Amino acid sequence: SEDNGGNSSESQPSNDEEGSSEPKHGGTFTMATPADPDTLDPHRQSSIYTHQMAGFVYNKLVTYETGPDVEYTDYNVVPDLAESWDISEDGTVYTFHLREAYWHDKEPVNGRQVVAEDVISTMERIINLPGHQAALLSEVESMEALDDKTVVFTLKQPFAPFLNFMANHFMWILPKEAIDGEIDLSTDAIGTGPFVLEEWEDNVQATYSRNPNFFEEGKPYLDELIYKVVPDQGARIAAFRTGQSDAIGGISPEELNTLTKSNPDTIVKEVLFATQEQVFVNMEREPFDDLNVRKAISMAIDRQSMVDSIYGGGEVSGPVNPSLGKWALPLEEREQLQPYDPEGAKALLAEAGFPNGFDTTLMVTDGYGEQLVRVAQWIAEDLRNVGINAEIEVVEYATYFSEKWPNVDYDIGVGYQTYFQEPDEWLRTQMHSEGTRNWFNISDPELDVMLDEQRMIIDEDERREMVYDIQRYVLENVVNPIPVSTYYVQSPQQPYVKNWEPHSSYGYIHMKDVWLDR
Amino acid sequence: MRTVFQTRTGTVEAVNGISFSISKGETVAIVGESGSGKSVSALSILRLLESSGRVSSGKVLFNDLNLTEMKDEEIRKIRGKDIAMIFQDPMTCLDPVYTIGNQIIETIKIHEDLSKKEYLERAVELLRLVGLPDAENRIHSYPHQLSGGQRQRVMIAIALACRPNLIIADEPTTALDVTVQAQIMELLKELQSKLGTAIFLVTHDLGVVAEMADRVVVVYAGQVVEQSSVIDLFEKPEHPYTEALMKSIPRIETDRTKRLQTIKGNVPSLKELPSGCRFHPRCPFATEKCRSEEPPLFNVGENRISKCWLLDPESKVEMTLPSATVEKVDENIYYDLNDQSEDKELLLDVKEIKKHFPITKGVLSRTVGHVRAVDGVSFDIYQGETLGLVGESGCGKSTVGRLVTGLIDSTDGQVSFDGKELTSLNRQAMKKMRKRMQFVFQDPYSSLNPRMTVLDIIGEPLEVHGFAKGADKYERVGELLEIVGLSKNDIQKFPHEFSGGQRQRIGIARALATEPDLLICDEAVSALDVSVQAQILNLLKDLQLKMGLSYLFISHDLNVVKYISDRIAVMYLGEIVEVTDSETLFQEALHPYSKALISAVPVPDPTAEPERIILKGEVPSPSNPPTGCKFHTRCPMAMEICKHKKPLLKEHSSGHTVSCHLYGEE
Amino acid sequence: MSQVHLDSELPVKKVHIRKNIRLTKFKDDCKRFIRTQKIGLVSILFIFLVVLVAILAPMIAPFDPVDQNREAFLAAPNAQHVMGTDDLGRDVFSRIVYGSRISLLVGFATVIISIIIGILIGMVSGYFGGIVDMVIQRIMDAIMAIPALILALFIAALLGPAIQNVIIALVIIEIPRFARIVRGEMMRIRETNFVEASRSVGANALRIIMRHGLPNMMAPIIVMASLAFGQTIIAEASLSFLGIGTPPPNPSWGLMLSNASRYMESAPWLVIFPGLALSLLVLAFNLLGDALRDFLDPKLSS
Amino acid sequence: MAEYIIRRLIYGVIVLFIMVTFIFVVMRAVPGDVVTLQLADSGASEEQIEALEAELGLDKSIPAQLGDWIVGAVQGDLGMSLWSGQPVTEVITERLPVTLQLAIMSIILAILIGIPIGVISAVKHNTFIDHFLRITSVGGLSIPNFWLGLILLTVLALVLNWIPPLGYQSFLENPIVNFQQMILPAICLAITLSASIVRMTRSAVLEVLHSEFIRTVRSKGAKERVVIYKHALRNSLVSVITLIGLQVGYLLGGTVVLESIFSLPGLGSLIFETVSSRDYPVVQAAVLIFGAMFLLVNLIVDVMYGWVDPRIRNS
Ligand SMILES: Nc1ncnc2c1ncn2[C@@H]1O[C@H](COP(=O)(O)OP(=O)(O)OP(=O)(O)O)[C@@H](O)[C@H]1O
Ligand SMILES: Nc1ncnc2c1ncn2[C@@H]1O[C@H](COP(=O)(O)OP(=O)(O)OP(=O)(O)O)[C@@H](O)[C@H]1O
Ligand SMILES: [Mg+2]
Ligand SMILES: [Mg+2]
Repeated sequence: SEDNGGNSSESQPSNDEEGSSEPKHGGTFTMATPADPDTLDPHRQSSIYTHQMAGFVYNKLVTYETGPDVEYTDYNVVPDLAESWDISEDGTVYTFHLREAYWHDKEPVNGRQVVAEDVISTMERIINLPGHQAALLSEVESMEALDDKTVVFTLKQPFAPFLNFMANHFMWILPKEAIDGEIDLSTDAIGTGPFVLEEWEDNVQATYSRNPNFFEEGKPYLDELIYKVVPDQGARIAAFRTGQSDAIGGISPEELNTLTKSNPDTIVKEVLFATQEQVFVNMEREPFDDLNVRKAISMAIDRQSMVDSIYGGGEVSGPVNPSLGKWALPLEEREQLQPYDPEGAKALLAEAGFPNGFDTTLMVTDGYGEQLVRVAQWIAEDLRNVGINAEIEVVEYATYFSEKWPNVDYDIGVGYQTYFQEPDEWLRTQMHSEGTRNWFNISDPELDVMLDEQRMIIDEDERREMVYDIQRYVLENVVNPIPVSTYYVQSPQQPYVKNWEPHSSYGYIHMKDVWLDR
Repeated sequence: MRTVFQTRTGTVEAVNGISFSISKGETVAIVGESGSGKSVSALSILRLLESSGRVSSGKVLFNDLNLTEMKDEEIRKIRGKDIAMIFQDPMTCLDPVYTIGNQIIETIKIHEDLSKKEYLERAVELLRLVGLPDAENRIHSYPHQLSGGQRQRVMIAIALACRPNLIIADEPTTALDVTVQAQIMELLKELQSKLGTAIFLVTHDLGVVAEMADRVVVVYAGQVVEQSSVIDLFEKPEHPYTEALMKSIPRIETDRTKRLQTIKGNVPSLKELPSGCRFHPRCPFATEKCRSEEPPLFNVGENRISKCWLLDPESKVEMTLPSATVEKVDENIYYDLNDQSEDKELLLDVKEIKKHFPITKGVLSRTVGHVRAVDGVSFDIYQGETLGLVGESGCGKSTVGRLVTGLIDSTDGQVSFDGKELTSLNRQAMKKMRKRMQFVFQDPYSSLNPRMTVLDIIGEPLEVHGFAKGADKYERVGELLEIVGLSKNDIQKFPHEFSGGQRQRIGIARALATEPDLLICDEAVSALDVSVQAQILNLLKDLQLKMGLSYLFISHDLNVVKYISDRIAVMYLGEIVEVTDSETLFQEALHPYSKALISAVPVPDPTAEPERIILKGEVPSPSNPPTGCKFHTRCPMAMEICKHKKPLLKEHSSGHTVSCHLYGEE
Repeated sequence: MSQVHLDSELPVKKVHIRKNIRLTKFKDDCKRFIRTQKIGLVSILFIFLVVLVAILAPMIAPFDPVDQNREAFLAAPNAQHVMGTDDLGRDVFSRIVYGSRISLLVGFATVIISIIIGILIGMVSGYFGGIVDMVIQRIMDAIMAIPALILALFIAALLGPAIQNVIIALVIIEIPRFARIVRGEMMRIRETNFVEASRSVGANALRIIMRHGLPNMMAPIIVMASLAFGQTIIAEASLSFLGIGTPPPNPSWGLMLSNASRYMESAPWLVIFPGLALSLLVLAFNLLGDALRDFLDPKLSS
Repeated sequence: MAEYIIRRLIYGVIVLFIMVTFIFVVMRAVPGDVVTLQLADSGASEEQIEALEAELGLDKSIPAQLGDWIVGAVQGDLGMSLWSGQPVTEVITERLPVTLQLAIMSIILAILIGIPIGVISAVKHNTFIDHFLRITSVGGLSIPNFWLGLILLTVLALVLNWIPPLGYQSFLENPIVNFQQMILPAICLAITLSASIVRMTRSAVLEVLHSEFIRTVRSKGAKERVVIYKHALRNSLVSVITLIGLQVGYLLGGTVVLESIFSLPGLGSLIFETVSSRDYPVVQAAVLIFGAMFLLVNLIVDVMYGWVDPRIRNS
């Protein structure tokens, strides 16, 4: 590994003027991460750590555009392993044309070319493994390899989210040898991506080298990529400060403050977090079956102050997360539909028959880190101000995620939702009466109809209008789960890191463009 | 010389003005009861006191060098080389983690520079000198692999390592059995005559003094009260304390029918010393003057001093000591000699009881052998009678006592009490039976629960057996206290507020609470000072007279057993070798072991030249006893038959049974 | 017999006398403790102070410990907030004051429950010995063989963050330690002469355990309890620090430290004050334990 | 002695068995399990859930699972991680050296600090130095080691701008980096342990200094140094060693927190990570290893008794 530890002078380079905008090849990029994956198998694990690593090694058929001119929240589907694709008139047949790409030069694949069969096997695997990823392909009726370079998907019915789903981070394409069991997918990864996994030391670090046969000419720029596991936030920051790490994940505003004092050249990237906190209420329990009560809760929360003081900035969220860009309601509308109005909340509570409020518990898990727990405390305080006395119940993550939440065994809860990348997921999985993540007892026939309809509309603008309408309906008539906020993640980078243009989807797909100017 | 200790509660003056001198080749003994400052004096000489203690004034002159003013480095050079020490307890005085050879050599190394081989040779030679068999091999043993007597020999070897001019021996034989004590005394005497070493002997045993010493220093409460040559002292003690001390010790020739003379009260604590003469509160001759003024040391003859106003040549006080009594009141009580008359009822009958403790070993705690602690013991006790049980340490005396009361279950044999077989009784009946037999324990300190008041301690048997509760209990405990000579006012005190003798009285009161028929006294007086021991012995005799109690009196002290017992059973290695009445035993013991035992007892008479049978070796281990007669390995009269045939306990003459082939028919 | 002049009032009077005796003995002990154990005395006073603070927390703390002052996030110590505020604008001083309740609660509850259970188990094990002892001991060994914090981590992480779960975890840890002491003491006491004496007058197991066993093993138990108190407080803090102990928004000191670790540089008061409070309280219990050990050691006291 | 060790080993196995059973049962008794955790949001069918259960071997009864696990464990197979499918033995062998090294380093450090200070304290007992050392050592016992770790880390980073190099490297790979990474947590752990060693050494040496055989040694004219180091210390070692054996439990427990603060991939952090993901086999194995380490240390302690004290050696 590279020896750059302890050299503090390096963090303050004297000339930081962009000498050349022409990308330079070479160098080792070291990133500190709080944890690493339990398993590298990208289809069995939804953890962000698994998918970040998968993103270096694997490709999907299609992916999202990244680059200096692309917003973090722009969901523009672009070619990846598929060079191009055709959609039939009726919107039920998708034909993907594969590009000439080669697998990494490792046993047992040994750098052979990618063929349609790899794609088919991977898709079958995704469908057959239990787990959330299978649902992404639930509308697929059949798959077929026309030749080595052409794959055809036939859908049961027109399905608007399909292409977006194909760009989803679960859709990493594996070599068929892996599916046949010749590769231990939990500890090894052989793909077509920009980097080749050299070594993964569990909980220590993962080392990647440049893939010389990557299908994009000249990329990637980095020779080596090192992912170091540093669980402690303070240690990560210290590592950054001393130049042992080129990038670390998001840090709090206070931390950023002290960091930029000692390392003034630090570049700070601010992006929208890909999910949101939401308050969810159990609609089968009194008094939460009352719309007024739910509205009162929503109005009691001072979203903007909360996200500003706890996360150092962010915005009021909506039923579809703002990181989905055009699919989310515009900010003004989100704010307008979800005002901070404690007096109004009190009035609504009185109307619902609770002029003096009531006692309840607010469930939260510490499994997502302590910021969410702080959010819970903030919200509890807000609720207290309108008379709702919510005692915080901190639940252990496994219990939370496998017992309490799915079984809807709580009064109110606050949590993050999985990083969905499709409005359909945000809306349908959560709010349809048969949604797989409807762990709130929502059952609204009118909403169900709208949700089913929206996914059939192929025209994007038309569909967006419908998605907006649904969101408005939800904010007016369902108010569950109650969106709170989406925050800005501020992550520092060393000044010599160039072309770091991340995207809000999983997988660090921008790493192929990153280069070091030093 | 004065020695003071800095303690938490203030300064304690343990030794106050002790002076004496020792000449070459001489043995000077310092005697006194426990806590009188003997050990402190001895340690002060070499400045070996703990850091809290220091010699505050006075001089210790050794060959005209003042040891008290020497630098640490200088006195270190004298220690071990010119003056060596032997301590009381050979069990704890050797470092357990080094071989004995190492420890002997260490001494030599400190003072002499020799080669490795020479060191070793010297050590072996020393071990031979002190009579440790198989010295070449034994030199590599660790202390725990040796018996008590052997360890004491090693201690002596260490002391002799550099041929010192003076050996300070602090109770060198107290922790040993009588037969071993006799061996060690012989050894010391022999070495002294060979090497011409002077010995400063610390002891509380007047018998040992008489045997060993040339001159004697008697101390009381940190002060010398009398100093004299040994012959003179025993002939005519000048100080009342010395006199009383001598009279309170039961001797073999003491008349069993008379009370022992006692000294009233207890040895005072150093923290609350009496004014004037420190002995005055206990002295029968105390006058006003004794109370207020401390007597000086009066010269009363050649090399003889005494610290008593009675001896003041200026005062006209008649200084004859009434040789009769110190405590006059009960002088005319006589005890009946318990004849074994037919009309006595048989109370306790023990037949062939055995107790084998399993020795477990190995992974599965397999039993690999047994400690034959008691190996077929039979005896009986009649109503109102005292049976003494003597024997050396570990021979199984206590185990017999426990077996009899059912505190532990026997391996085999029968115990009948008042005609009833104990093992056949159910729990209820057993409980009833138990209250008729009570135990008095050796150690008055540990046998009383420190967190209970006297009321609760003595009241416990009353409660357990439903005799009395509440107010009745209170009343009854008060009575019991008075019976044993304590005050009713003590009822709410805790044990630590009493002296040793008083505690033993509490123990006796507890035993008497259930109005028992039989008291088992296991070393009931062994831990007490002689003056107090006499009080307790008298108490026991008084109680017997008053209440018709029977005693099983267990002790290793033959003098005491002789005094108190009607009959005596001698035990050796878990077996009884001889039983007879006490007079007979001391006059015409039959068994060679009994003879040796009796002869080994030091006689407090310097003029006597006892014919001593010194036994070889030490008591074998009860887990691996010799075949045949267990005593044959040490018996001076062992015959071939003794090695393989076990003699039976047979009646030799009326009331005199013995188990020895010498008296067998064959 | 002389009990003629026994009047009926005597039992009452006597009980009274006896109480007095114990009371005077206790008073004497206290005096002796004060005289000989200055450090112990200071420790007791400090612990007493903390207990007082815990009881009077609402009167001492200037703010509600969970009250968020949204105008003063991470405020440095100032006149209003003498120890500053934390990342939710809560007053650190008030939280430390209330936090003493949690430390003491966890400490007391754990120590008392484990003493009671430990005594029961230890007594049975020590008095009866044999196979019962063998089985109990192996189970205790098994619990003790798992390093304490690992076991606590395991249990607390499984049960989820809650004060009662912390107590359960810590009790499981402490039981074998007390049981072992009690067993050892019981086996020692069982062999003492005074127990033999008591057995020889016919006392049964219960009586021996209650009258002889318990009172005579109080000294080591008290010493151990005092030291265990300190250990327990640290363990609670460690668990909370790892996020599996006392749940927010409770102002546990360990939890405060855990949240504060990210503000080590920007807001050091968040780390220093709770850490200090924790260390001082533990120090007081440890010093008290030491002092008690000295005080109760028969070798050292006359 | 040999027999004694064999007996201890057998006890050890029994103890480990009880331990495993305890962990096994407790873990499965509390809410939350791997299968629901993995499939909670997927809308997976009953069959899929059952299939996964069967695949992971969780469909059998708990005693049967325990039996299987023990049979496997005896043959050195500790099962597979329920999440990664990696053999548990591999996971453990990756993590164990870190914790082991940390523990050994801190024990050595603690001994090096603790024993000399303890002896000084005993020899100078009741002097100012003694009081000072005693109070300091109680202080050392009272500071939570995670707090110490935090403060050390921050102070070094702020004052010297130095932090332990990132990315754990084993001693064999790079001893210098490894040392830099391990020394701070080892110090934090050692401080608590050395504090108790100081106390124990002090009281043991004091007690031995009052024993009779020390008087014998003094009466031989031995130098004070010989009295203290050759005799008093050697005789005190049994209690000090015993203490170390017992304290190893605390030490190993402390590794969890310090591993997390110092980003060390040890066994402690492994348990922490895997308990909440309900990765039963890994947790079981990790706790088992901790228990085994503790028992092993105490076995070593027992063997050392024999070395220190011949009375034990020969019995
Ligand atoms: N280290 C000490 N600190 C305080 N007092 C002490 C110390 N050592 C001895 N003493 C006291 O000094 C007095 C004399 O003790 P010493 O050991 O000389 O008695 P002794 O005559 O040898 O008694 P024994 O026959 O029991 O051995 C005793 O009262 C004892 O309590
Ligand atoms: N509980 C026991 N387990 C094993 N061996 C025992 C037990 N009690 C006593 N012994 C052994 O039995 C033998 C006799 O012991 P006992 O105490 O009866 O001797 P004793 O004659 O009273 O000795 P002492 O004069 O020293 O009191 C000794 O060797 C002792 O070691
Ligand atoms: Mg003495
Ligand atoms: Mg005995």
